[in-house]
Amino acid sequence: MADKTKASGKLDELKKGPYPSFVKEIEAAAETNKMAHDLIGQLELSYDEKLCHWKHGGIVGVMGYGGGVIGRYSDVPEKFPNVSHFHTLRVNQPAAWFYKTDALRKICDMWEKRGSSVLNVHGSTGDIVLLGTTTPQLEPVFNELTSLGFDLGGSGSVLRTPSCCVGPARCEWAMYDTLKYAYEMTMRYQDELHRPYFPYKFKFKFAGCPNDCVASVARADMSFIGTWKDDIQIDQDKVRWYAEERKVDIEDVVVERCPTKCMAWDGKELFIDNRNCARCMHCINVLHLALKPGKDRGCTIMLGAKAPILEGAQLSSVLVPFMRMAPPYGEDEATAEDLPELIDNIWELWGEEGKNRERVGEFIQRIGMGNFLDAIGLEPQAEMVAHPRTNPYVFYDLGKDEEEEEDE
Amino acid sequence: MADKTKASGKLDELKKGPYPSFVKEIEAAAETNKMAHDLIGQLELSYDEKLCHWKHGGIVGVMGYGGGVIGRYSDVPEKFPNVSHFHTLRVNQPAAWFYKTDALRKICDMWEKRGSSVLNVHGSTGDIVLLGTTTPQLEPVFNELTSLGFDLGGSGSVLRTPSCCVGPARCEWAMYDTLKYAYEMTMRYQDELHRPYFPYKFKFKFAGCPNDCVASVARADMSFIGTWKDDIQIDQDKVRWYAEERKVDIEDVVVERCPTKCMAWDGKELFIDNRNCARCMHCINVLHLALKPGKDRGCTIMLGAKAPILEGAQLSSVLVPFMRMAPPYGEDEATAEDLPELIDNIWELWGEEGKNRERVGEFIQRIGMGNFLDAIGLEPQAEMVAHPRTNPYVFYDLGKDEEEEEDE
Amino acid sequence: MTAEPAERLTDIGPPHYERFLPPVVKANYGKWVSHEILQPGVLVHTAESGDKIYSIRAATARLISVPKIRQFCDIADKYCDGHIRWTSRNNVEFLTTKKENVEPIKQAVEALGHPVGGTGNSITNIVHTQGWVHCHSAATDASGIVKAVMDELMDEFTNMRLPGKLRIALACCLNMCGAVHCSDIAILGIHRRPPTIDHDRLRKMCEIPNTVAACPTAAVRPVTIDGNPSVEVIEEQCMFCANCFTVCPSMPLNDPEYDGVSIWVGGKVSNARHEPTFSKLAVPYIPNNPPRWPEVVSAVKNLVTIWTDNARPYERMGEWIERIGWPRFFEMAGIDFQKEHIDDFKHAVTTYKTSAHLRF
Amino acid sequence: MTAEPAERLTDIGPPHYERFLPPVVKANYGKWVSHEILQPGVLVHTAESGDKIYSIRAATARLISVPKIRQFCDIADKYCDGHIRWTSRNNVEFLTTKKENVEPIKQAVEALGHPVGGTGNSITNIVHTQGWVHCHSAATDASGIVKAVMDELMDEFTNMRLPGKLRIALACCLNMCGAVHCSDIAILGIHRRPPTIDHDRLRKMCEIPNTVAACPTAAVRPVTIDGNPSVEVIEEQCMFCANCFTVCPSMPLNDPEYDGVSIWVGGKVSNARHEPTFSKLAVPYIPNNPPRWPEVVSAVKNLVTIWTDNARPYERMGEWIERIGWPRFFEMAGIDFQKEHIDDFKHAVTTYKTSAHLRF
Amino acid sequence: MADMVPVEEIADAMFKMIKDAAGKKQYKSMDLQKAMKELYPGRVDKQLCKAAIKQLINSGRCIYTYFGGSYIELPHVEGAANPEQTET
Ligand code: SRM
Ligand code: SRM
Ligand code: SRM
Ligand code: SRM
Ligand code: SF4
Ligand code: SF4
Ligand code: SF4
Ligand code: SF4
Ligand code: SF4
Ligand code: SF4
Ligand code: SF4
Ligand code: SF4
Repeated sequence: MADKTKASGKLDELKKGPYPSFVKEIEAAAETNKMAHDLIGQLELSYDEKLCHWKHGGIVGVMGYGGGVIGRYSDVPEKFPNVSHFHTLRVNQPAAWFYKTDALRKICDMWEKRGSSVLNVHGSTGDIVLLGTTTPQLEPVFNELTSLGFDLGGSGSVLRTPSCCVGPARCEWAMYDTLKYAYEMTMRYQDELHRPYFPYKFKFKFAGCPNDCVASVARADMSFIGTWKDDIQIDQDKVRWYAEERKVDIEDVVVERCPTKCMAWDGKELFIDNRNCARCMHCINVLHLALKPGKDRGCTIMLGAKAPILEGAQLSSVLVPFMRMAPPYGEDEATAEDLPELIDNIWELWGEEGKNRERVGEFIQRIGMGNFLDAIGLEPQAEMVAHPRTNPYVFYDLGKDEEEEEDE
Repeated sequence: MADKTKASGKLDELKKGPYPSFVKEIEAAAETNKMAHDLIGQLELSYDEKLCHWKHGGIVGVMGYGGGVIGRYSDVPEKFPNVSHFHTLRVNQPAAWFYKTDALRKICDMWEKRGSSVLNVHGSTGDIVLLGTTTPQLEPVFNELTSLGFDLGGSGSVLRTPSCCVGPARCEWAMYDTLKYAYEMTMRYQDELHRPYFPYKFKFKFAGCPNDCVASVARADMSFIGTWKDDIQIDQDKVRWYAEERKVDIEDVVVERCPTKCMAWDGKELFIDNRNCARCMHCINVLHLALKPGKDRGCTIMLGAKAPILEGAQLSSVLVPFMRMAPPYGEDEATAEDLPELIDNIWELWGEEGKNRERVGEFIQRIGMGNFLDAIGLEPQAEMVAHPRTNPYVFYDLGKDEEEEEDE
Repeated sequence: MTAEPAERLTDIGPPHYERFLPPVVKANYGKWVSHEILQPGVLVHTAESGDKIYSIRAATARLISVPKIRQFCDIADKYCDGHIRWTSRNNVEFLTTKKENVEPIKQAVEALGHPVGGTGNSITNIVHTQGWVHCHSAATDASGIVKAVMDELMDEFTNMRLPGKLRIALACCLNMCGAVHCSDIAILGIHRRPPTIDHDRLRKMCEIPNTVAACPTAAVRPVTIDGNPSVEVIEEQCMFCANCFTVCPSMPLNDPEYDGVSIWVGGKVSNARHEPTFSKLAVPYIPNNPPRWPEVVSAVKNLVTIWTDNARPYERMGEWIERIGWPRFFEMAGIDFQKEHIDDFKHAVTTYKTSAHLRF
Repeated sequence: MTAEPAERLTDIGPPHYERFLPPVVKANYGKWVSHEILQPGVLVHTAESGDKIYSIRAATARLISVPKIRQFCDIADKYCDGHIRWTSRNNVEFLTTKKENVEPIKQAVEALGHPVGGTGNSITNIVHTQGWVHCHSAATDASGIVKAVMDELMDEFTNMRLPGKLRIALACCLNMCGAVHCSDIAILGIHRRPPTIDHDRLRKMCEIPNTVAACPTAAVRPVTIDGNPSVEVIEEQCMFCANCFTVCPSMPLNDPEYDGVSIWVGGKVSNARHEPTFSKLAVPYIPNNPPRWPEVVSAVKNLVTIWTDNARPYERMGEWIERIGWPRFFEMAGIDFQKEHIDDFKHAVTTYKTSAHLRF
Repeated sequence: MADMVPVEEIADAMFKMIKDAAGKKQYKSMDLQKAMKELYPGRVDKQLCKAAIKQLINSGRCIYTYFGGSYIELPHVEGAANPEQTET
């Protein structure tokens, strides 16, 4: 057990059991990599002492970028000199996390040489997280990455690496092209992604349907959730097949679970009152061979999700109830062509008036949703609220009243 | 129209129509009463100008009491000298608003002589509101009232006049004696009712069952809502009778409306999963000849309701999930015997630490429900919350941890 | 004042209720087993003993005159052995054990101009407050609007053909004495101008720290005016709640042009089915238009109508709206959804729509 | 640094996804019509054209070594024409158009120690964060707990016999990088000691106004220490969120004795049935007990078990709890309801129980 | 728009601000932009400010730092950094 490339003591325990062992991973890396080797050592110390041994590092980065690197230093460098510096790089993943092995192998070769040989696939935001290297290696790593066609993702007060669900690439429910939007938005806002200009971080996530397989409503300042406007497509034969062949208790597991109770099943036909369907996906999920979303598709844009710091966690809330994401675009509807302007208006306002470290959701809370909408030039819509206000503390806008009267 | 005992102009309009007319009431009073006469005049002015003509008067009262009188002065006394002073007295109603005519007639005689001959039966809190008299009349009115066996109710930073639903006096659903409690609590706390000692007002309301016919959950700092613990009593024959004779669609209007969906109806028997019954009363309300609440009865005590000023409106929230209100009292349950101590503890704490004009509900918000419970010596219970906290901002109490460890 | 401390009675409390209970109530106290509504406004309760009590319920304007009470007493004396009660919503009830008295009572009360009704699934009396009749704070009148609205809705008082109960309440200012905040339909008087400050009177009448503390949005700030302490109001921060005025009478907000009425919907109090809940803003502002506030009346009428036409049995206003969703409600009510509808007070974030559950 | 500004590539963004899409995906992009789960971990998607793609999903520890990725690449090269993807929850997926490749892939991946599963109504991978492996802020390790918990729950990864999906997530501190706040079960590292302040380093490293502003409860106040500006912490006001530490590295909260783990339940993200909702506090505190955190494992296992045994089909953890009510949940879980469970942050009042809807 | 301030001048003005505040106050991009708008009313815009910042950073005169949020500072030795490693 004196061999430091192998875990021992407490960590050794975590090599047992059926689930893949991260300890074994670090060990495997440690066979050829000194940083991984010392990582085991420091981690063992943490396990023994129940204490984390990393120090915050806020200054390192690659030239010209304000994000993409997280600085990290050991607080016991004398014991584990090879992880004295242990910065990570966040590498912008390809949309929906599809890879070819050749690209992956090249990243591996580079990282074996210049880093710890250990990585996260993927980080919570979606990046490939290259776990641990030294300050002098940052620039070379970056240069090799770009030569492989990869770039860094976000960290700090920037646009963070957008991510998306597998969507049209392998899912029948994608209501718009999540990969395209993730990619195009990433490309459009390269400057915002790499150079901090915001009060704080800002995240985009693209989910193809209300199942929200990228958890956008919980994690993205701006969540794009696919939805549809017209009627659910029903194949009644297939519904009966579910009932008869698959023994699905349609009444119990479908009709009864519908949040708006807008369905009925008489043992033969499934009836949906589509005007009252909340587009929750449940019936489609369960009877997926029989039901399909409508054909008039687009997405709901929601704003403001974040973790608890500072003002408490928020979920995103409805900003644009329905936006058409692909041509042909109608006349009087929000379409993806409005998107750049919408985003600019939001960033402009929040950029100007947001406090340091204030996420856009907190900013809206502070200035009020109504004022926010005014300022970015969107009309209030009942879809934006769970319910109208219950308190009478209304800042009546008298100017507006008078204007309206004049209008009449 | 020159006759000032009759309304004219705008007010005259409000004598028309099927609903009882307050204008006619004031007119009727004005036939023998000068104050009522000038009240019409001033009210007409208000109707013409869309402006209220009363001034706040905070100082008048009867000797020794800090509440029960609302001072009011006209801001146009030159025009309407008889309402130059127009103070109201709040007279504590008998529990559940039962009267004998002799008592009412005596109050009328007194008020015709010493006041405006106009009153509210009743005020929103529950008092008989004697609408308008002069400062010199206050003490004589009070003396006549007490000689008739009546006393003033509350106003200002006192215990406000308790009120209760008709309860056991005429309702089959009263789970405890609302009249008795309203009366006894009023008597027990006469001092608190008449002499301001609190940071702000405090209201008790007693509702015999979850139908809450005195709106206690919305209006009382401390709401007592009758409930039961055991099973709903079912007369299956009567249920069938409802279905067959009264053509009640039991599935739709009962089973389907049950908030916990804990009922089933097979066309013959109504089944209730009583462990999941939320005691909402709906099924009992609809099938009242067939269903009755259980026999093991008591009440839920809820705390904190109030109107919006200052921190926003609150509904009362659960403080004691179940309190037995009548003997025989069990051992390990909250019983009405604990009530005085509970109330004392709350008043003591809020009295000591409440800010000026801070209702108890706001006080709890400020110091935190957990701390509040600690301070009044109640154990936290899951029934007190709609759900546990979602934010991780927990003030862990380490002292307690250690104590507990010692206990073990 | 004629104070005679020695003999002066204080703290005697209200009369004991037993003094006033009808004998049949005393005999069957807590022993009632069932009730039926015989016709709108007429209830019969039956006790274990088989005893029955009939209650005839009639509307009152709540503001009532001594002569009228005497007339009520005459009826009660004639038919009810002098027993009479009022309900928690200011209806009067005549109580009798004799079924044959029901019709005569009904006729007598109605002859006085007080319709019998308000039971079951109907619109009962409007809980309301003082308004211009007595309060200094009123942004609108109470009795006048109530009269106008009830005149329009009278058929729903004397019938029981609604989906469920419908409770209307009115408060003439944000203090909400009518506890309107949990009503199916709430009519609320509102100011829309910041207070005007009379610095001279303020100096004499008001305590500065209390006045400053009274403002929920911290719009009131202490200042020195002509060398004297006073307050100022940051107008952009004022949302016209008048709480400063409650504490300091020298800061009135009343304004004939800008005061008016807002309408709120979907609150309830009972635990039946859905949990108690607050009313939500429907119509942000309607100007005061005495004597009959026709715009208010028609707005209320409209709400009653769309609910009546669309709700399922026993669905209260708010339960119905929850089922169909607020966007559909605004559409059906023909109300423009505006900035004012969006909460911006303390817990605003908890009212945002945080799901993609949308109907198109 | 070897900066060569002229040739240096920047702002190139990620590779275009089309570079990496399998041909069958390109051909049928946006034209998929259905899917089936053939067995746990194996999906087949069918396109309008009739084309099919098989996906074999396997667990990874997320923390992965270069050698392991190469091994995955070997499998992908052998069976998938070099195509491989990862899911939003860090499972790896091998994609093939050949049904006959499914079993060999499965065997090859499992031979590497990566169980195939995580589809349908199962427990899929635990989303988690850095912990002691890389973060300075960690109140607990991430990978270690995840390993211990998943070892215990492995049968629910490789089977699909649960009532619905169950998503577990872990974050090692209140920053909640794992976005655990909307998980069926969330494991959250927590500090329980106020920061200790190194005034010397603070002076050099931290900006006072930002540090003061960072505290949600205003517990951090500016002070002067030995003539130098610094900060102090009002300990009673500190709830250990470590946000001050994020902004100012000289205020660490890590404490081997008091740090530990809390467990949260009932959150969800999808719009299916119930709206997305936050997780709620279940177990306020469990001490760190590496390497296997047995108390955490058994607490999670217990939650999974009571849910599995009692929920109806498709009922997520939170949907089930909503149905039975929180008091019953605490009872069934054998968790003491404590002061810590009651919210006392900004919107606490909206979490109180404001009805008499109680079950006994 | 002929009299817009040259990027170099903006960069210099920003640099001075940052230098003067070093150790006392950390500036974000937006702080700098707002200050420039005040300093040169009507003669700078967002794009110019961004360009100036880019110049400051690319020239190595300033660096981006991260402490919960991102700032622009003078290059300095990191407080937490361990002694430089020998190998590269
Ligand atoms: C690496 C990663 C965790 C992981 O293991 O996957 C991560 C790691 C850190 N996060 Fe995070 N966050 C990561 C995704 C998230 C997410 C999830 C997401 O993006 O979907 C969240 C929740 C969503 C959100 O944005 O609110 C998240 C919310 C935070 C927060 C709290 C932000 C808030 O507004 O509440 C902080 C603290 C802060 O920003 O000051 C934070 C801060 C941090 C820092 C930089 C620590 C710090 O205090 O400065 C961590 C560096 C750890 C390290 O040593 O590498 N991280 N962080 C994730 C990024 C990888 C990637 O790029 O793919
Ligand atoms: C007379 C009455 C209205 C009525 O017409 O029925 C009334 C009238 C006044 N109320 Fe009230 N309140 C009356 C029941 C209520 C209720 C309902 C209840 O008690 O069930 C409430 C809502 C429940 C509550 O307590 O929150 C109520 C909430 C208020 C408030 C707001 C308190 C809050 O915490 O939000 C104020 C303002 C204040 O206290 O500063 C207030 C203040 C007032 C004042 C004293 C005006 C003032 O600013 O000082 C009013 C005197 C009017 C007058 O000229 O007579 N009144 N007030 C009611 C008392 C009659 C009675 O004793 O029976
Ligand atoms: C007389 C009165 C109590 C009193 O002490 O004065 C009373 C009496 C009865 N109520 Fe009530 N309620 C009375 C105010 C209330 C209130 C309070 C209020 O409106 O301010 C409520 C809460 C309203 C709310 O939720 O906003 C109330 C909610 C109920 C309910 C639940 C209705 C629902 O579905 O939500 C019932 C059950 C029912 O009617 O089936 C009920 C049932 C009853 C019964 C049937 C109880 C009984 O067996 O005697 C009584 C006759 C009801 C009727 O009018 O048809 N009572 N009832 C009150 C009459 C007010 C009036 O003049 O109209
Ligand atoms: C591959 C992946 C998307 C991706 O881009 O990577 C994905 C893929 C699918 N999801 Fe998902 N979901 C994926 C993450 C999610 C997430 C996000 C998360 O967990 O962080 C969610 C939201 C979870 C939540 O609510 O907390 C999610 C909620 C769903 C649901 C709704 C389930 C529910 O009842 O609440 C469905 C519908 C269903 O399964 O019937 C669904 C259905 C599906 C389908 C069946 C869609 C399809 O037709 O292809 C895919 C196979 C599901 C399966 O595993 O059985 N997917 N899915 C993600 C796989 C994660 C994993 O490795 O386990
Ligand atoms: S979010 Fe919808 S479209 Fe995207 S992968 Fe999930 S189910 Fe498919
Ligand atoms: S998608 Fe959801 S809301 Fe719509 S019908 Fe299906 S289950 Fe009901
Ligand atoms: S609250 Fe209950 S007990 Fe009291 S009158 Fe109403 S229905 Fe009867
Ligand atoms: S009282 Fe309410 S919760 Fe209980 S069974 Fe009846 S309807 Fe259901
Ligand atoms: S609601 Fe306002 S105006 Fe009306 S009585 Fe109460 S305090 Fe006076
Ligand atoms: S009216 Fe209300 S918001 Fe306006 S200044 Fe007065 S207290 Fe403040
Ligand atoms: S959750 Fe906290 S400790 Fe874990 S990676 Fe994120 S910031 Fe670091
Ligand atoms: S840990 Fe959080 S609550 Fe405590 S002082 Fe720091 S920022 Fe404030």
